[in-house]
Amino acid sequence: MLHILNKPPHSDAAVQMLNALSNGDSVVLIEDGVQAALYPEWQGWAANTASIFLLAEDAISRGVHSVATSHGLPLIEMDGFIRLTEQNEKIISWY
Amino acid sequence: MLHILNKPPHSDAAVQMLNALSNGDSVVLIEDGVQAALYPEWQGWAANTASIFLLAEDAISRGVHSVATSHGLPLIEMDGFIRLTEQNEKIISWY
Amino acid sequence: MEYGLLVMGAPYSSTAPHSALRFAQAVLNEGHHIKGVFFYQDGVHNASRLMSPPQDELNMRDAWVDLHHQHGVALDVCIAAALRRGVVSEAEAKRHGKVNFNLEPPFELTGLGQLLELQQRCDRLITFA
Amino acid sequence: MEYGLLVMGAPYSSTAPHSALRFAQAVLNEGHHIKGVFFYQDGVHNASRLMSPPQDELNMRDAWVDLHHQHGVALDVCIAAALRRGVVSEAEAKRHGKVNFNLEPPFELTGLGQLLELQQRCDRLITFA
Amino acid sequence: MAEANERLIVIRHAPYSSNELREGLDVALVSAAFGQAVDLLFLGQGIFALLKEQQVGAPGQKATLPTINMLEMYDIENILVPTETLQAFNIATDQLVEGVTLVSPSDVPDLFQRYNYVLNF
Amino acid sequence: MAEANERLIVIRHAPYSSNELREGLDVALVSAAFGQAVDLLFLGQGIFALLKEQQVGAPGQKATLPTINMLEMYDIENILVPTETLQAFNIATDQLVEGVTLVSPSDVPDLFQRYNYVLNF
Repeated sequence: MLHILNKPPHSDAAVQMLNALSNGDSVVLIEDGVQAALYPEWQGWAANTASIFLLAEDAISRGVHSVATSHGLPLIEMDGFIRLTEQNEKIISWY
Repeated sequence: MLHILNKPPHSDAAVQMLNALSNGDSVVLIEDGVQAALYPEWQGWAANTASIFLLAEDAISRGVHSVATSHGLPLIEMDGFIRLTEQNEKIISWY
Repeated sequence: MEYGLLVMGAPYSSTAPHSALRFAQAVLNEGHHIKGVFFYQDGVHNASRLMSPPQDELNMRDAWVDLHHQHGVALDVCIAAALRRGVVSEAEAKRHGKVNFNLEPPFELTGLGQLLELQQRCDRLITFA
Repeated sequence: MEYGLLVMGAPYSSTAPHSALRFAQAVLNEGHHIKGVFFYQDGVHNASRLMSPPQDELNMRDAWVDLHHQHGVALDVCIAAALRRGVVSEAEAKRHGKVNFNLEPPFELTGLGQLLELQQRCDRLITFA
Repeated sequence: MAEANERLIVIRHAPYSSNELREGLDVALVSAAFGQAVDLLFLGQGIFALLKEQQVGAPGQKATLPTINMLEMYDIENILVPTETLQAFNIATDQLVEGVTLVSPSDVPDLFQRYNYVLNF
Repeated sequence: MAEANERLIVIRHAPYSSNELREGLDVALVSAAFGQAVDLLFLGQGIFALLKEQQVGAPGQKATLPTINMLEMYDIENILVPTETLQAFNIATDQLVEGVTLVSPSDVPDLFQRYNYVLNF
């Protein structure tokens, strides 16, 4: 399953998403979701259940791309986002 | 100064409002702000700086009027809300 | 006292217009006056005469128009916010090459200066968003 | 693969339409197909032909229309959500006694059943809200 | 809950403050009217739709409770609420309408896996 | 900050995700164009408007940074940010645009008292 989060990492939507993750799920953080780049200690980054990615374009537009890189957080481009939607039949958006 | 909060008691807007209160300010909780009725331990209720009121109509519509009463929290009617706007020249809405 | 209202939420998407209308009615009942309502951000949708809510629901535009006719409340809509969101008067529609329009008097398209003036000319300005 | 999109945010008030459009373009570039976009909640405002954003900004309605013409993407708008918010076709305007209208083909007013069908007929349904 | 359920509608917003709750419920009702097996999951602010004491809102606003009470008529019988949501909002079970099924927080991920179609509102 | 300031505009939303930031800044610019003394206070998510590395967003979305850079031209010189906002977002001062004035959290209530007109966006 693929989850898409477009709200900040401590929002209701983020908490609900984290509580809904199953082992092997993937997550793409888009729009305000990329604010998670500022929190290397965020519960999502620590969780072993899911692979979580920041959408690079949105990290750039929101000014958090370099901080994401400096924290060694995983970024993906649009084609990587599309790839994840190909690989996961079920896609849930949290907003 | 009068503050009007229409978001839940743990929202960004609520936190920002609590940080902006001066001694003697008043607060009216409307719309989703009345959810504060569920949290007698909410920081707002504990603060000595401001007088905080729940708008009774909205507490009723959201189904938290009786819990507000059972916690002994202060409710006001619309005319009380108007009175507070008469008494305070500056009125700030947090949404 | 003279009151002014700033409404920044759309009907049916936000409860802000309902809260603002209720406040307006209560403040008038208390013998105060409302100089004007300024519609900004998504609040501009309050002015659309094309809204057709189900019959058992309030038509928010008509409720504002009643307030204008009964109490002389000015209904000003931010022109920049409105054009972006597809709320246009007949004159603006022509200027932008549109055949149709959805904003009519007593709603008036106006600039943000009107909001600043409302805040300065009223004893109280209250935001519903 | 067949994709479907559900868009629930209004242009200029939410970034959802922009994200959805960007996703649509990328997914088409990768050789996939998009069956349709369903506009619900505040997303119905995407269909308004009255929006007049400043010249240096994208007209979101026109961008969706381009996507329809170039790639055959159906543009379905929830009729109940649209009527409430003042987004109406010529036929609905007549039925509700309105002189003007603001929704035209290729946008189509339709029921929620269309959304359920889109989810069932597509390999992937993605929500932007 | 039956196995291999068809459709899960997730309600995450409170009544009145937005139309997300109501338009989410509309999707559930239409799905059910089309003969699909629909379950509802209420998360976070969505819980306020289930408070039994709620009444009509500001002038002209439509109440939510009548729609909630209509669910059974549409054969929507599983109204699911995680116990953690109740705890987070200091809400007791007896403050909710009849017919709510509590689920353990650890069952929530599985819920999202189990249905063919999920829509988050 | 001069004393007896005229107008405080409070920006509390991030760029792109809504139009609140941009339309809030528009009010500041119009006030300044009308010759009013305008100060800006950024709280919470509003801080994202001040990150110097931000760039244009999704297709057709207007960038915020050019507007921020225009403020000085409009004689809007006090761009205030509480230190607690920076801390809450793990943002360092050198990540912000030039010309930001940090204020102590204990000064925030006083700010709201000091201006004749306050508008929250």
